[in-house]
Amino acid sequence: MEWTIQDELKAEVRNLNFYYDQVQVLKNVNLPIAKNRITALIGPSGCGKTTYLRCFNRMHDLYPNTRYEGEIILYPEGVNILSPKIDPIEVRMRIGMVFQKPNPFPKTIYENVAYGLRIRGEKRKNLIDEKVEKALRQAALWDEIQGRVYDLAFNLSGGQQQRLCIARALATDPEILLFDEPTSALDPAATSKIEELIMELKKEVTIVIVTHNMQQAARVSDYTAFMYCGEIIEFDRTEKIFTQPSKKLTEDYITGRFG
Amino acid sequence: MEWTIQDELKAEVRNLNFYYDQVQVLKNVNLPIAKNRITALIGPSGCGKTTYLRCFNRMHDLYPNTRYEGEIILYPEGVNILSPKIDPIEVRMRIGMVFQKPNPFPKTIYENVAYGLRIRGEKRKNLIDEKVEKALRQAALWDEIQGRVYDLAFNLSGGQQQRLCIARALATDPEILLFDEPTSALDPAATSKIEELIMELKKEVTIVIVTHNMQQAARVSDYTAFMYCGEIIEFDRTEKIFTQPSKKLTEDYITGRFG
Amino acid sequence: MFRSMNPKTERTKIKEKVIEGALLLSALSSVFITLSIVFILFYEAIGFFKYVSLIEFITGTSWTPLFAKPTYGILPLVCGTLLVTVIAIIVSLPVGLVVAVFLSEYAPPKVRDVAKPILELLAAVPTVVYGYFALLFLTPLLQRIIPNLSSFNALSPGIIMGIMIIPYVSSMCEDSMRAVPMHIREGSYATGATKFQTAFKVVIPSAFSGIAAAFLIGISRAIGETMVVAIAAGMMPNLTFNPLEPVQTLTAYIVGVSIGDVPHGTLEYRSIFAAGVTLFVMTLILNIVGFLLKRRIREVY
Amino acid sequence: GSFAQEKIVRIDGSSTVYPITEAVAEEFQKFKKGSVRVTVGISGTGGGFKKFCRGETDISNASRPIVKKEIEACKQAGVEYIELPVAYDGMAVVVNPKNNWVSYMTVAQLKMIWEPEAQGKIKRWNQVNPNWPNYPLNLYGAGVDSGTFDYFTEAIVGKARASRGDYTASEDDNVLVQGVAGDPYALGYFGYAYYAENKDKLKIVPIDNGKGPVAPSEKTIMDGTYQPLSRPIFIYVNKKSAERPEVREFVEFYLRNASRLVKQVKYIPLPEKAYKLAEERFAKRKTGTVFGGEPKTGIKVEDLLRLEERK
Amino acid sequence: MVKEMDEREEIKRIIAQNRLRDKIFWILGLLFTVVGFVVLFVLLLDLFMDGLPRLKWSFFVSYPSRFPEKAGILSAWVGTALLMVVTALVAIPLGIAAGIYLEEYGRKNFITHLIEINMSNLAGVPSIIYGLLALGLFVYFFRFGESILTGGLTLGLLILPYVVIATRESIRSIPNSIREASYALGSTKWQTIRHHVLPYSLGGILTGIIIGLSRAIGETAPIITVGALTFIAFLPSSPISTSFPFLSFKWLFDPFTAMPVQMFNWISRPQKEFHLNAAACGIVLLIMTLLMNGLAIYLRYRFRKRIRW
Ligand SMILES: Nc1ncnc2c1ncn2[C@@H]1O[C@H](COP(=O)(O)OP(=O)(O)OP(=O)(O)O)[C@@H](O)[C@H]1O
Ligand SMILES: Nc1ncnc2c1ncn2[C@@H]1O[C@H](COP(=O)(O)OP(=O)(O)OP(=O)(O)O)[C@@H](O)[C@H]1O
Ligand SMILES: [Mg+2]
Ligand SMILES: [Mg+2]
Repeated sequence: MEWTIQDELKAEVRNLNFYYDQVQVLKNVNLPIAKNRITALIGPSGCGKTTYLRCFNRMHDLYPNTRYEGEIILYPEGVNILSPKIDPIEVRMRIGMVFQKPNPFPKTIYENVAYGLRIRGEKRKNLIDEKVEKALRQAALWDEIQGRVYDLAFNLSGGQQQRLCIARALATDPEILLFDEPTSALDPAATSKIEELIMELKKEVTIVIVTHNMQQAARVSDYTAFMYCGEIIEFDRTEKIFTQPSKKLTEDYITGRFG
Repeated sequence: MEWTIQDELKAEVRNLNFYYDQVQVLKNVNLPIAKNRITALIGPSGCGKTTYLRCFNRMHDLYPNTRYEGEIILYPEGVNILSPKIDPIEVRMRIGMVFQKPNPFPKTIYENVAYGLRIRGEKRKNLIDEKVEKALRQAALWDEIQGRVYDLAFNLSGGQQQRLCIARALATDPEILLFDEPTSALDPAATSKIEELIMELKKEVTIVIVTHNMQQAARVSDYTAFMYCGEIIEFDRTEKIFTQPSKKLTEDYITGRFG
Repeated sequence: MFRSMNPKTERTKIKEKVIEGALLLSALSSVFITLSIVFILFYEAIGFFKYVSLIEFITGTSWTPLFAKPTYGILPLVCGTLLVTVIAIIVSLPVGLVVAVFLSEYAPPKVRDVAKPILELLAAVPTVVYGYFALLFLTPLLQRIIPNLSSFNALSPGIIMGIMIIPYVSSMCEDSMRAVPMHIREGSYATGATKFQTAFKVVIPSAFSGIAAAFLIGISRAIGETMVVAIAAGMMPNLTFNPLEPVQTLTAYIVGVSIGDVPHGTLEYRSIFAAGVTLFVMTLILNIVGFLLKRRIREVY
Repeated sequence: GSFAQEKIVRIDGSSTVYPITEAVAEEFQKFKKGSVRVTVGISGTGGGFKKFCRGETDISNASRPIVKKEIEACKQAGVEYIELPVAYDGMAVVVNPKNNWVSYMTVAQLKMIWEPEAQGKIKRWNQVNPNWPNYPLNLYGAGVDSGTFDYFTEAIVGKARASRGDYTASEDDNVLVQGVAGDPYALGYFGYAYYAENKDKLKIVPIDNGKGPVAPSEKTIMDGTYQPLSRPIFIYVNKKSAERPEVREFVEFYLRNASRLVKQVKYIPLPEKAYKLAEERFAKRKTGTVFGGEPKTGIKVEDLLRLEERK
Repeated sequence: MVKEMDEREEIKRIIAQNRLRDKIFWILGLLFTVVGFVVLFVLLLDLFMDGLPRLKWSFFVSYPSRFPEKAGILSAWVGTALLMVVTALVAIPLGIAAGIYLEEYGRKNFITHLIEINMSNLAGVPSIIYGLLALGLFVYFFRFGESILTGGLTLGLLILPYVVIATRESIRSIPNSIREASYALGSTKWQTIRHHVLPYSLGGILTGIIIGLSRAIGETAPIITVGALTFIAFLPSSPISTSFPFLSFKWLFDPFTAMPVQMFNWISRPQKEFHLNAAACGIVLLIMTLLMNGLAIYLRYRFRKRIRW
């Protein structure tokens, strides 16, 4: 099935299949990703959400015995980022990711945020300083940790660590930001902080977020895709999905009848 | 609060408090256990169900920094099995337990079932043979594994392993059998088999079962206790609890409004 | 009364206690061993220090305890030990670390699964065999490159010892690098880092205490290694940092004296214990720091 | 081989005497078809005597006569001993074959190199003789428990055990041969036999004791012209042990076959007459030393025989 | 747009640079690994080329001799074998018992903590220090002399930490649920250990023991310190006697030599022919230790495969 949207496209997934070894986990997925919008992906555990998200920055390349089929077209150039000809490192430089569990490096807060810049060969101290501050501000962390940027990142709370990871991803000005259940390890207060943040960020970045929390999807996203057993069952504007889903399966899932 | 029942008592919990280190997990628990009946314990995750069950066979003695207060009276003698004067080994010889995850020994099926007898000093081969067969029959496993009793227990399926663990506990003729979420690791088919078995067993043994599956509690038990934050909120005959709970909290939990 | 199902309960209880006691004694045996090591070393060493001032021992620059005019400065031996150790470290640490990074981050799992057991096998080669290599293989080889190298020198055993330690270092570094959870690496890859950048900027810092522990334990092995130096370094207490000269290490001195007879109770007998104490203290410090570091990795993840 | 009986002869002591005793032990065990076990250790003459005087060994190999201190120790422990000369040995001063500047050395030069005062000072060849090149001087010498060390220091420096300490020292002459053979700047000394065994790897240094340079050889050692670095070597037998048949047989076997085996391992045998005298001495269980417990150098064969006969 | 293009190009350049470093390191790593193995291979080859011609039957059944071609390792390997018997008898029961205590009984208190630190330190104490301990304790204090007993005890203590650590690791891998299952049936602590903990961890313990013994076989320094460096051309007394009780322990107090000591002895001689003997002895030693370690690695692999909790 193909889905269409009004908004300008930032990326487009076309006939994506994905295999771990022999097991097909994604089945012929098609999905448009709207520019500067938040696209949420919901679905029961194990349906393939994480797998799907990790295709966007070629994370699966790190592991042997994984195989992609199909295309993910990145605009404005319109290149297929899954093509073996495309360097996965370049893809990852353009598409940032925030993981389910906060995973800061065992370094200072400053070094965590500066990391992306450093591996891009950036050496100018003042430019790095600037960008680090900006990213920390964007991630709504600056005020909280002010003056402690040379503390170890491990000393932050879980929610702060997650925001640090967001700042780390932001510092390199990614075009798309992928979030894989970014709040599942956090308490409600930290969660709402990050949700606000994500909504704020869409002004500048295109966002894809995976969540198993329907309320969250309803709260933050513009578009929602419902995935089941590796297939996209339904995709639409978020209001539409949550008020009048067109499929029985979607409705059952949203009303909590299974999952 | 104290609860009374009509049936003959097999055990009675009186003012039971339990502490891990400094943390009190069970708070002034009172509960009668009816002889040859099934008593179910339900409650949200972390409320203390497992902790409570493990008091019955002094499992907490195995770990340092745990502390009991109060009494569990075992009838007909009327001794307090929590008393330090009572040898926990004797308690365990009389009160069997089946765990959440099947945990057979890496020995043959036969040796698994015979183990309890062996540590009781039983040497007569034919008597052991007899009891092993009887226990396996009671656990509805005999027909399935017939002729394979000298196979390794690890080769059984999950449900069969769990029944093997039940047979292992049965072989020593316990007076009370404790079940800690015995079906949570199993698929629906295996689950219903074990539920049947439990109902069958109550003819001979008194049963206490912990579950987080309310349907299961409703299906199998005669009495149900609802536990919340280490306290027994409500205790009554199962029909009563599930049809007209007297507490708002119980009702909310049963109807799935939280937990 | 509580019905007793097992009439043997009392006896069982006593048996349990006896067994526990026996096991405790066994566990304490390690403490006894340490205590006897410490006691014997220090007892004899104190006997030694009755005749020799501690100041002379620590600051003296000449070690000739058995001559008509004896001198008791441990420095030449310590210096020899350090010299050989430094050479071994220069060889083993970088190579060990690079091999570990390669195996843990680059090599395909299959290569790693083969290379790891081989590394473990190599770590098991008896040190006297390495001594053979040092004296009869490497020294003649080196003499072709450095013509006036004497047949006993610090360089050759140092290099061989370095090679000998590589398997330990790389195997232990690899273990601690693999203990770094994958999601930390993914965080780095997701920002566009290469394997090289991920390995050196993220994995190695994360595994730092494990790697440091591996290094320390490697160094402590080098300091305590005996046969290679006894065979190939010469037996000359020599206060030098020139790797081409023969030296004597603490261990080699002990062995050298032991090859002859060590008449009980003489100053000569005690001098090997004084050397032993020095050696023991040096390795003990390294080992304790290594142990603490190793425990820290366990706590982090 | 099958598991042997409990008859055992324990020997320890000088590495200089070791090759002879080892050869005898090997032949003896073959001769006895393994019914007697012989252990031979290398502790140096001094170390050997320490054990011997504690009664831990039956026979002690010695490359010099027993000295006062050791006599005392034996007396206190009630150990009586029979002194038996077994061979003649010279001490070889050697350099690496690549060394082309040394043609001989004087005793004074050796003393200058080896005396304790030289430690850390005399470190280059041209310090000993300005005509020699400015190369490092690497020294190899006997370990302090060896009789060779005692004898060499006595003969060269003039005081037993007075020596510099910064040289490669080993109780095991084999190690020293290896050292000198592999080091172009080496100067070393050890038992003549070890030189004779390894002539191709070493260059001998003739010694000038005022009468012109003399190199050690079978002849010069025998006739006493190689001075002061030649001497007789001994075994000492515990008198009580000699009661045991296996020890008695071993010693008799030793003396009977000494002349052949000594030659085989490149030492210089005593004249037949001396072995006869020694056999008699042993038969009579004559205890004590003929040397009075004082370190002595320059003992010649004739002196030895004379001493033997006098006793 | 143009600016964006520039940025793209810039990024490509940086990536290329990063990739280059990555490649260089990859090559370096491969090189080091390969070179490491090659160097060791060359060393071993050298040893084999030197020693292989000497490895004839007679080499194993001859005593040491002053004639290199006649010399053999009979007394050395018998000595090593007997040493290992004593070592095993010391280290195995003591090590397993200590491991069990620390894992199963030891409450987390000061004493166990002390034992733990101590154990890992002992594993790092240089072997020569054990030699000194043996010299002071066994040779002179207990007056066992320079005997097989002394040597075996020394090596036993030396490998004790290895056995303990292996035992503990192996025991630790048994899930608590198995212990609980046993206790729930009414087992005592010792029954739980006897019937479950020990049998299920046997594979790992065995691995540790073999690795420990293979280390002991190659240890030279402590054995030299207690005085094994002598010319020994005979075998210790027989452990079997013809009269009652048919077992004799006299061999425990016999002097001995061992394989690595014999090798050391031959290395120290200047003659090339003895070096060939040393190489041959080294090959035998090497093959013994490698076989044992290979066996241990194999066992570990197999036990891991068989019991999956
Ligand atoms: N590395 C892997 N190898 C093989 N199969 C895998 C692997 N990772 C995931 N799978 C399988 O792929 C399917 C999809 O997994 P995925 O992690 O994408 O699900 P998900 O929707 O993110 O679930 P959750 O909500 O639990 O995170 C699952 O059936 C899972 O078992
Ligand atoms: N070993 C322990 N040490 C300290 N606290 C513990 C320990 N085990 C459990 N607890 C705490 O005691 C409380 C009760 O735990 P318990 O396992 O009895 O809950 P439960 O009702 O069985 O939950 P679930 O349904 O998840 O199994 C929890 O808050 C838990 O965190
Ligand atoms: Mg997921
Ligand atoms: Mg529970």
